[in-house]
Amino acid sequence: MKRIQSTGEKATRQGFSDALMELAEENSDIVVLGGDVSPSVKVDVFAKKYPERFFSVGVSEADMMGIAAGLALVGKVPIASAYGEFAAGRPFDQIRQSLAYSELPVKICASHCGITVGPDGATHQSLEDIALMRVLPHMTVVSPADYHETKRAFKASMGVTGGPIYLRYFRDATPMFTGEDGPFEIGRANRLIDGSDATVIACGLQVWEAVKAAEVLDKEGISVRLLNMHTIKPLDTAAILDSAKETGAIVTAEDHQIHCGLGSAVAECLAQGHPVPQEFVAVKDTFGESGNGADLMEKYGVSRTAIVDAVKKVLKRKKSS
Amino acid sequence: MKRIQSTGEKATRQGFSDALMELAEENSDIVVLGGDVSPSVKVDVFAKKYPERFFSVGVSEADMMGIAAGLALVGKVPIASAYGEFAAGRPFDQIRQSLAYSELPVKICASHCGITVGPDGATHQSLEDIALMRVLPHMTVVSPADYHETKRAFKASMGVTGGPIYLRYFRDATPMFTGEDGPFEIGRANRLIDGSDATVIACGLQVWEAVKAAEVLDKEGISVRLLNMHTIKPLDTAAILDSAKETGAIVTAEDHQIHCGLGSAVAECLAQGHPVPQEFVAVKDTFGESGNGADLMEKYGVSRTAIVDAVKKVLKRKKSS
Amino acid sequence: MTGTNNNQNSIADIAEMGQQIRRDIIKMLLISGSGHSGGPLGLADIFASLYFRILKRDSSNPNWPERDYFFLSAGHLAPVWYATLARAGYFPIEELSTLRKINTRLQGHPAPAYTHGAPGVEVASGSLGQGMSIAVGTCLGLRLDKKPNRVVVLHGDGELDEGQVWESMMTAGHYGLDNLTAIVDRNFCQIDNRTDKVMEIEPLADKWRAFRWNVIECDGHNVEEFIGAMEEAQATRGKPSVVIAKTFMGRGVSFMEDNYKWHGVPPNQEQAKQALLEIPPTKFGDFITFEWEEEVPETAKQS
Amino acid sequence: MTGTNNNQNSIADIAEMGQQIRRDIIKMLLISGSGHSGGPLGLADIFASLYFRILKRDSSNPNWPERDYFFLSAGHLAPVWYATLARAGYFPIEELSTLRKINTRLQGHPAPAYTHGAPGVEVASGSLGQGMSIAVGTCLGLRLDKKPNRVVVLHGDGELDEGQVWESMMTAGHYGLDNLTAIVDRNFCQIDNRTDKVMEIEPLADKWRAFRWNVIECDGHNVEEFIGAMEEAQATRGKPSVVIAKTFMGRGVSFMEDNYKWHGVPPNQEQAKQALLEIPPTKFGDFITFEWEEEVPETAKQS
Ligand SMILES: Cc1ncc(C[n+]2csc(CCOP(=O)(O)OP(=O)(O)O)c2C)c(N)n1
Ligand SMILES: Cc1ncc(C[n+]2csc(CCOP(=O)(O)OP(=O)(O)O)c2C)c(N)n1
Ligand SMILES: [Mg+2]
Ligand SMILES: [Mg+2]
Repeated sequence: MKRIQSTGEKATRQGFSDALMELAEENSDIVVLGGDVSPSVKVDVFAKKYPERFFSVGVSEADMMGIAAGLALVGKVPIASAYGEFAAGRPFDQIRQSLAYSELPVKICASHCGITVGPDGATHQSLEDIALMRVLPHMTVVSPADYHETKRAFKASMGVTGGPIYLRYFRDATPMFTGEDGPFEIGRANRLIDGSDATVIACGLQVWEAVKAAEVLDKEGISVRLLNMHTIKPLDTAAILDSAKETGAIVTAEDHQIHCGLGSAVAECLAQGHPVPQEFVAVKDTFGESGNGADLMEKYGVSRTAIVDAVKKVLKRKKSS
Repeated sequence: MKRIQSTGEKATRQGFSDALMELAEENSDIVVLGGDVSPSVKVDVFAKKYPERFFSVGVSEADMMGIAAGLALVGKVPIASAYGEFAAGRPFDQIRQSLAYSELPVKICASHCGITVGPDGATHQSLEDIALMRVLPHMTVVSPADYHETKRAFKASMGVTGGPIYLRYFRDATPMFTGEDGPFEIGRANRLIDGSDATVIACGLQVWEAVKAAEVLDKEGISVRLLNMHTIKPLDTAAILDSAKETGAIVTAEDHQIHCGLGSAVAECLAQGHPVPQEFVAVKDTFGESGNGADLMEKYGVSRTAIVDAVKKVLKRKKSS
Repeated sequence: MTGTNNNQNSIADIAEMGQQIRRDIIKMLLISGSGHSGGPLGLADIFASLYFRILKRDSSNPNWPERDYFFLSAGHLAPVWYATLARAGYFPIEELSTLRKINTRLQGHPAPAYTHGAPGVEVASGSLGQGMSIAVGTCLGLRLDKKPNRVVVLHGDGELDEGQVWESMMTAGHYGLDNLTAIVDRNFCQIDNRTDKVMEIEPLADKWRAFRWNVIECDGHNVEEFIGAMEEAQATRGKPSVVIAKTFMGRGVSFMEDNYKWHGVPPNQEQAKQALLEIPPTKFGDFITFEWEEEVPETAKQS
Repeated sequence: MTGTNNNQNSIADIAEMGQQIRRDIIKMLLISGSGHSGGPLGLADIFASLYFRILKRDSSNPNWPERDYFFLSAGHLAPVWYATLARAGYFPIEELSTLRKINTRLQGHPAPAYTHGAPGVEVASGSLGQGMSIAVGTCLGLRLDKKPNRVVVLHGDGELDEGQVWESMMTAGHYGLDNLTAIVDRNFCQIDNRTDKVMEIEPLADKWRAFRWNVIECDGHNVEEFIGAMEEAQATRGKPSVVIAKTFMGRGVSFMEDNYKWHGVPPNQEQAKQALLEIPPTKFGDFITFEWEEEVPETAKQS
């Protein structure tokens, strides 16, 4: 099995920030909206360097999305930055009408997603945002796997002009393994590991968990394919269906509720194209709680051990079906 | 095939209103929150009869959900009434924190859902609300099929005490066919028609469309089972898996986006339990537009003809798989 | 009266255009069989004033870079906007009869022109309370580019119940956006009842002032007064201005006037007939003549 | 000083309790390694006053039907609330060391007691701006039942940027809810900067007044003045009252005081040591003594 190495740890939110600063230099239309969480979501560097292109809107995410719409109307490239829960859930109706239905190309850059936001607890653990964003027409939803991929995803978001894009990333420093120049195309999954017994389709931080799970499984003689499904919408249905046909069993892994997320998108695709057994690694329809990220990943079943178990389970089902 | 008859037409929102007035008589803890759409959502009769138990909160749905939470805290049974889009999408974060996470038994009564709201156009056509509500832990989601079932659903909602419930219904008068004393249990699908070739699983207004589709198919020698899946959360997975095993093919039908709705819930269930071919009758990831309800149902592919087509398609897939 | 040379239009012509727009609204709504009568009728004078005097525009080129931006935050008021846009030359007046029908550009609530909506519409509205945020974003963008375009956003008074409006008012005040003018349609009516019964918003001027706005109050049916208020608003420096325009819902139709029950319903044929009798024809001419209409005076037949 | 006979507590005792709560906050945050220092330290005097004088409560029976309702709308301020609840007897003070740790009842942002949260917490908060709506609902329910319980809700000043707060302020004013008292923690700080830099909310008192509230301003570190303000608020009839309490973020710790950068970070050990030197021990005693702490005076060892 191909070994995938980590070259160190950095936060995905830092990847967003670094890519932003790179692009901001060339593209003076880039403007950033800050919702009073600038240091956390790492737009404070932009605010410092480009004060006239940074708009503080206070703690008011609904207003932020509308302001972003207005800026897009006059040709700016607005970056709406917030925590996941307050970027997607709080201003949902505003995103729907003023951005998605109005087809305005705003970049919603959501940090602090998922259960790994940890000690802040359930109110801050955005576990429903993939659902909220992928149900919207004209929306693009991307959840990159590490620092480098977040950089690439942010850069690629500039090419999305027919509507808003939702970029989902995380607070903590996590392993970097997709490489500085890895491939990235919105809507196209990356096959990280080849394998034949089952396919793991993962997004966000679960991709690394899946890498680790694949190593454990490999030792036990189980060969899994791994797809980094960084784009949840538009979904790479071809990659999913090929994997379903070729491996006959699917496990999806995401730091999100079990309903309506990546697993759900994959299930929709399989049901319409090539139904095979699928197991879901996801938070099981419950709110989170305070704790450190690693402990919560274990407790809420979104970790490499959960992926290992799910693969074994789906293989049993594959055999008996 | 068992023929299902309509006994006339009445609006589901009227069913909500009539049930409300019946219960309000006995239960003086019932209070209603009005968001300045009282005549449309038919709580104006309540406001007139029980002015002291009716609270006008103006056009402010976020505030409405919090006020409902507060009323629930002091033992009231709050009915939060609004249009679907403004009942689910506008106050999503408030429903999440103040109701779902706080486990408060508020009844969110959402009228004017789906594409049949018609001439008002896309901004008022709530096609994402099932997604938004079913992704929330502690939430119950019910979408009744006709006037009588909406009455029963509202009455049954009184028994939901561990968290909020979202009742989804519609504006227009539609056929009544579930009967005045039909069976109703939250979380338990009703099998309306027996059949062997495929199963149609429908909710809301699509149940009647499915009834009509089944008649057409019956004439062509195709025998479909019909499940009225009035409860989308908690999902009757046993009924779905039994049908998958017994008929081998599934069509889901809903007046909602194709993603994250009933079809998606069924796909999640099948993927984990018994994968079979499934076709989705739903709005295909696009916003609606103005027009009359019937025309829009045709144009957006959520009608009996779409169901007939989907059944034929899924049967082809069943055979070839 | 189409085109861009707005300042040439006389007050009398603008007032007459307001009257024509009222007739158009009645006819559109009768044809569509659904939609809002009350608010739109109350706003006819204001819309005539905006499009035939205040706003810098080019109806043959709705995206003219030097245009002023207009946002209708309370999207349900669309009929008055559509009638005005048609009268101002954005699209053929005959198209008014497609309101709310399938495949129309005149969506029940406005959709932007670059999607499936009407020429002249910049962004969607219908879900209340979102328009000022968009206006604020537009103002910030224009200011960043040092552009002189002005931005006008119109709100219903009931709409002010929405918290997002207060968020964006605060933002506009914080940034001192003097390229922004808000208009409040102060008709004291919303769906359920009069505004003080549904949700008291008074003292309204105090509220805006406390949010760092310049407040101008005026009669929204007096074209001259309204235009004066707008000019004063746009001349004010250092802070955004709001024109609180007192109007009557259903203006011009005796049985609709000042009656909140006419918020969201169209007239039936009998009512339309009566309404059209009460709003005399104008020199601009109707976009359609129904069979049942009585002979109209010769002068009003041509536009 | 636990129990319900609040009015017996002397001003001096309450002030000393405020000081103890500050020590508790420092220790909790040092142990948890994450959480908010600034706001909580600034609110210690207010929380001591609320729980040891103002609120009618029974810590042995948090659901006592005659209790006053307290809502912390700005959930990130939880540390000061938890310390106060522990000191008031709602749960053992030792539990304070579980803040933000897995399986704790002391969630990073408050969860209600009947779910997985702390005794004394009625509803969840953490997503800003939602508390007053809940307070308004509670008031309406109590009023319907003709119950005399009072409702108090506390907001951060940055939190007032959220539109929902203005929605519920309007509702409270509309219904003249005189069983409601709001407290604004006016520390002029939020995450990104001082409030006037992030989003100017002045003239704040004018805003509340224009929303039909009775406004009382006071020094949030002067226990006597704050208690007087609360009493005045609760005696006011016909409209809700707000107590705008001027505080300093990070109060009591020289290097934190009035510095917005301390909004959301915990002290490290060095900083905690320094902070505990600047906030002398009290007669109530600490909930934990770290090895590295210097010998504390005998009087402060017992609670
Ligand atoms: C967010 C949202 N909530 C509710 C509605 C339904 N609605 C449409 S118009 C209206 C009343 C608005 O009152 P006002 O702004 O005064 O308009 P007027 O009745 O004067 O035309 C309401 C509640 C909506 N369109 N959007
Ligand atoms: C809806 C929402 N948006 C953003 C946040 C992130 N946040 C937490 S505290 C805070 C600043 C609040 O300022 P203030 O109320 O003045 O509290 P202080 O800094 O004085 O403690 C922000 C933006 C949040 N918790 N909820
Ligand atoms: Mg009005
Ligand atoms: Mg503050």
